[in-house]
Amino acid sequence: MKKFINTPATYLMDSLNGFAAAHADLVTLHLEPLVLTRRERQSKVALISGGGSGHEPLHAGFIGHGMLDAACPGQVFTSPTPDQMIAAAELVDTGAGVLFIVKNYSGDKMNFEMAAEMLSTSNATVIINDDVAVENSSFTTGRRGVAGTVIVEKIVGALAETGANLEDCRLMAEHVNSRLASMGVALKSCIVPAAGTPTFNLPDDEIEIGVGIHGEPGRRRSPMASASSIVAELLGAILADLKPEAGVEVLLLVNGLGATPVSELYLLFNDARCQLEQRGLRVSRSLVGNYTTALEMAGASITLCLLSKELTALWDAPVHTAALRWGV
Amino acid sequence: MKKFINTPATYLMDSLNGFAAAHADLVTLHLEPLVLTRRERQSKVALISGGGSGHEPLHAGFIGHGMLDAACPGQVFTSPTPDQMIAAAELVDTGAGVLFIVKNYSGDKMNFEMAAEMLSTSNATVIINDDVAVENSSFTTGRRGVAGTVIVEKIVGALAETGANLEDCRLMAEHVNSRLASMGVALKSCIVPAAGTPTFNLPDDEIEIGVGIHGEPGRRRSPMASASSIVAELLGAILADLKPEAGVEVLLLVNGLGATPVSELYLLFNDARCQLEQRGLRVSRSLVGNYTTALEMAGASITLCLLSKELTALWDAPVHTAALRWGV
Amino acid sequence: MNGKSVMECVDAAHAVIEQHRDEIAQLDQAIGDGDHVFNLLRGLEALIELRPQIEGLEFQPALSLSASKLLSTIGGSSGPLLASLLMGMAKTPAPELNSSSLAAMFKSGVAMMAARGKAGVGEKTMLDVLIPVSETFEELTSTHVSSDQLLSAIKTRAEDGMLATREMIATKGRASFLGERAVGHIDPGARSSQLIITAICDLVAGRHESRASDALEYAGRGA
Amino acid sequence: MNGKSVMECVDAAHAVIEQHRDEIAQLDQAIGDGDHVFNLLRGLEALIELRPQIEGLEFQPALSLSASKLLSTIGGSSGPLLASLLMGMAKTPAPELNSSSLAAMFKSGVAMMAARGKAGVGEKTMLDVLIPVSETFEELTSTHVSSDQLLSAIKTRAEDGMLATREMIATKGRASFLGERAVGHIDPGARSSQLIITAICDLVAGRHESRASDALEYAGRGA
Ligand SMILES: Nc1ncnc2c1ncn2[C@@H]1O[C@H](COP(=O)(O)OP(=O)(O)O)[C@@H](O)[C@H]1O
Ligand SMILES: Nc1ncnc2c1ncn2[C@@H]1O[C@H](COP(=O)(O)OP(=O)(O)O)[C@@H](O)[C@H]1O
Ligand SMILES: [Mg+2]
Ligand SMILES: [Mg+2]
Ligand SMILES: [Mg+2]
Ligand SMILES: [Mg+2]
Repeated sequence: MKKFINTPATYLMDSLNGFAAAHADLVTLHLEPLVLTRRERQSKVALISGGGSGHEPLHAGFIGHGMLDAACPGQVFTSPTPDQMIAAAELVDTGAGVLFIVKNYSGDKMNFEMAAEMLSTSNATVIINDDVAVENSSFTTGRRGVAGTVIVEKIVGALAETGANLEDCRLMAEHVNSRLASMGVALKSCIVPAAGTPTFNLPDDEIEIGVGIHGEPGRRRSPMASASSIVAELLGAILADLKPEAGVEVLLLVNGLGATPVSELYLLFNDARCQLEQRGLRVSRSLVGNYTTALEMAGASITLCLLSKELTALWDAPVHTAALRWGV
Repeated sequence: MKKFINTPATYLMDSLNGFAAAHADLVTLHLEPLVLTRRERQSKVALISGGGSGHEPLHAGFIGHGMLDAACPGQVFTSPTPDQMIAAAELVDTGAGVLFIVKNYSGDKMNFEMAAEMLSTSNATVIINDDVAVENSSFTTGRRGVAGTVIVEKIVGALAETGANLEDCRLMAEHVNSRLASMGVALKSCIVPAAGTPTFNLPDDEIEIGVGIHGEPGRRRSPMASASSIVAELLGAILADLKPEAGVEVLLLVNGLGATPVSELYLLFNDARCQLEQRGLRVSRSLVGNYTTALEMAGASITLCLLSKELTALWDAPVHTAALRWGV
Repeated sequence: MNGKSVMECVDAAHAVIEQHRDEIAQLDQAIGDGDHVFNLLRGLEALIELRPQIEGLEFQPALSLSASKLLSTIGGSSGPLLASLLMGMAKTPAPELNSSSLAAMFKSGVAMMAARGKAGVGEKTMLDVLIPVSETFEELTSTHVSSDQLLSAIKTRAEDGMLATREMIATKGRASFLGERAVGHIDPGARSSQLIITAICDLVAGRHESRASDALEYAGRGA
Repeated sequence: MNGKSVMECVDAAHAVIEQHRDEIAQLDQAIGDGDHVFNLLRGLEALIELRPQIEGLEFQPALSLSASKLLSTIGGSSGPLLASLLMGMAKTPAPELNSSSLAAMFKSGVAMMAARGKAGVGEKTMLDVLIPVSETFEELTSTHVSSDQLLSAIKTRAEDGMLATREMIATKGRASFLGERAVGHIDPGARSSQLIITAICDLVAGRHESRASDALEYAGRGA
């Protein structure tokens, strides 16, 4: 296991200490329980997210004006605990209530659920499940929450800054989630520091289509293919789910899983954009980079969000966080 | 070779087309010769950089307000050609002259030199050589130019926006270069698409200390070590070169080489910051991320820049590019 | 039975999970995200650090303190689930401690876990071990079997439940994302639960002979 | 001699570089950045695409057009260096074309390259082949050796020059960053120059028998 690491046990805190020091103007790091909060407190609905670590910059990198008010980092790929969420809520609630933004994993859901039950202040929860690699079904856990979470955090974050109330923020989060679809592909597994061995083994000429952000197996193994045919497969699944009308404007997010350089992400973006325009969709907003990673996994995911005038305006609104910044 | 790629021959243009489409508000892509220019033209000294591709976001990702006016991308790891630089100069010169910012490689220097000789408009060139892995000597090519280039482009870009003249911009670039030192380390080689095989082979338990951004061998192979001892070795070389006085303020850049996730970069930042403060230096500005990469090489570099009031103010000045943005 | 008994169980659980560390890690790498064994060890080690406090308490308060500690230490799916199990046991009215009140406690603990996980038998989770075990425990304490017979019946049900997860499609937890691809793999939570149940049975039986089968016995994919 | 002769040399160079593609790639991977062979091929292929225009020109204008095309196609170190070589040849006054005016052209081409590279013999570059070759060319054309003797002397000097780079420390180019670590490796530019010189000599000699030694002959590190 070649990583920049001191020991697996100190990995998380060493990294978070670095993050908090590098962005001391934006975030404050609290210990016991572990919570990162936004430095400038503002009277509005507070947005709190959290989940297992290893997906950086998600979520702490999105704390700041126009996005999150707090993030609760768990151990690597392990949901954080209810005491973290309760502490976060108590630290950032200004009386307008808190919205928990939770990715759809059993562990995340149960821990946030217990926190919500124990909280005395007003709160609501939205579950993000944008990963179309997994079939949805009312009998199962359903789809995973992946990179689309960033889009929910950005858009609802912008709405919260306008003074919208908790229920409106929750409804907007549900609305964005319903217009989101993502799918990923891995070229190389990641290694969980505590485990020390790759989560899966991928031969030199195979890729995992539909991989999860924890290295969960996807839809299928497939031989290595050209960027444009990989993009075609991902977009095929995404569009089959979203069924957008022709002419609709979309936000296209090409997200790196950790070990893929931006030059390759831009190449994927190019293929995705061309294929979408060929199908009569307009890529009117875009984001390309490493936003929801899986440690040092090589690979990428594509996310589409169907836009509307309102969503576009909220996407364009100023944001000032460690990992996403514009207009301010 | 597992990359998101269609063919090695189309790699560069596919990626640049994606970049230009994703950032159409900032840059314009010109073909034959290949040049990217800043969309908003402004009357000031024009800053032009360029070099082999494969180091994204360097340089095209730094085109925009407060940084570059044009970038000339070469083939992967191959200097661009003089006609690109001449076209770039003609496209962005507003009469105040152009400053070429060139990393210290034979190929880059010779091509920029020939362009400068052929140009009729007023121009100057600065050579960046911040890599302390290589010994400097007047008999050789000297040190390589690496991630410190980003800092030169940012600071001189800010100065140019103030209306400073060509000679002042050139002198500032020299000044920043003289206060910069960098050193990198690789955990895994990159693969040049045309070659299809790793540039070097690193056993599973060894790292290359002092690696170049094209996979050039460094100072030595060394067994895999803890993050803090790797940082200690890099900082040791950097500080031996810069010999800063105690109490001085520094800008600390922890740069990823392409396949290292930001969580590890923040971990390195944490170790570097602690070690610097222990030596009585103050890390007053910082930058952590993938800014000068080497395709999908796993690894990182550390750059220090000795600050002054003036340099800090120029660093803090607004910048709006694809890869670096603040204050606007 | 008191806080000391709780810590004896914790020690037994810790030992058996340590012993099967690689096997459990591999099971969760195959159909989950690989953290299950580290989650368990982190939780159990936190309880071991709390030994003085836990040992100073009566049985149910000791379970209650352990539940809170696990809840704030483990995270993931196992955190809330195991905390619910212990919390449910701690909350069950039990004027005196005997095997039938223990069986009742265990039953409502498992019910609380099932409510938290919104899951039942057949969904390829730890409940495929714990629900059958709680049923056997309750059934046999009301009949007149010997303690040895009870313990060995529990161990058999636990092992059967664990092995049964191999052929299941998961509908809850991370393995549910895999659909058919999870078939052929034993659920990591079912395996860890079975190991802990077995270790506690052995502890109770005073039979401390090591029953460690090959630590990687169930990690092989498929067969 | 005219544009057609230039294209014959280009074709010969292209063939020999293609044939030694992997070897040259490996030499530049060892002490450079691995692109040298692709740079050469890109340049030579651009000239081949220009065939109609080049073949329509006289000798020196054909060299001059080739130089500009290489300059705007190759990049890297080899682009300006090879363009300077051809540009220097194109600019040398030559009222008539014969072997001594060719030798003079070549000499000033190499001088222009050396000026561009600020390098001379012994710095582990292509000049370690080209400078000795230009000296031999000039010396022997002023004496009365046969054309065969001249060509074989040139090929020998080229090979000696190329082999000599193996033991050198580089002071110019990318390999200079390596210090002692470059020793034991042949310079990729020296190897490609020697291959091209040799191919052109063979072309001139009308001896088209393949002299391809094992394509990886010189790629092995060290020995
Ligand atoms: N909804 C649920 N109900 C019951 N058990 C569950 C549920 N979800 C997960 N599990 C159990 O949790 C185990 C995984 O635990 P762990 O790896 O610690 O958490 P995570 O899945 O969050 O990484 C699974 O093997 C399964 O036995
Ligand atoms: N300053 C120089 N003078 C002469 N030849 C040089 C010089 N720098 C580099 N070279 C030659 O160029 C070759 C490398 O060419 P190439 O790989 O195309 O360019 P780059 O080094 O820019 O990647 C070296 O092997 C060497 O022979
Ligand atoms: Mg987990
Ligand atoms: Mg090169
Ligand atoms: Mg798990
Ligand atoms: Mg080269």
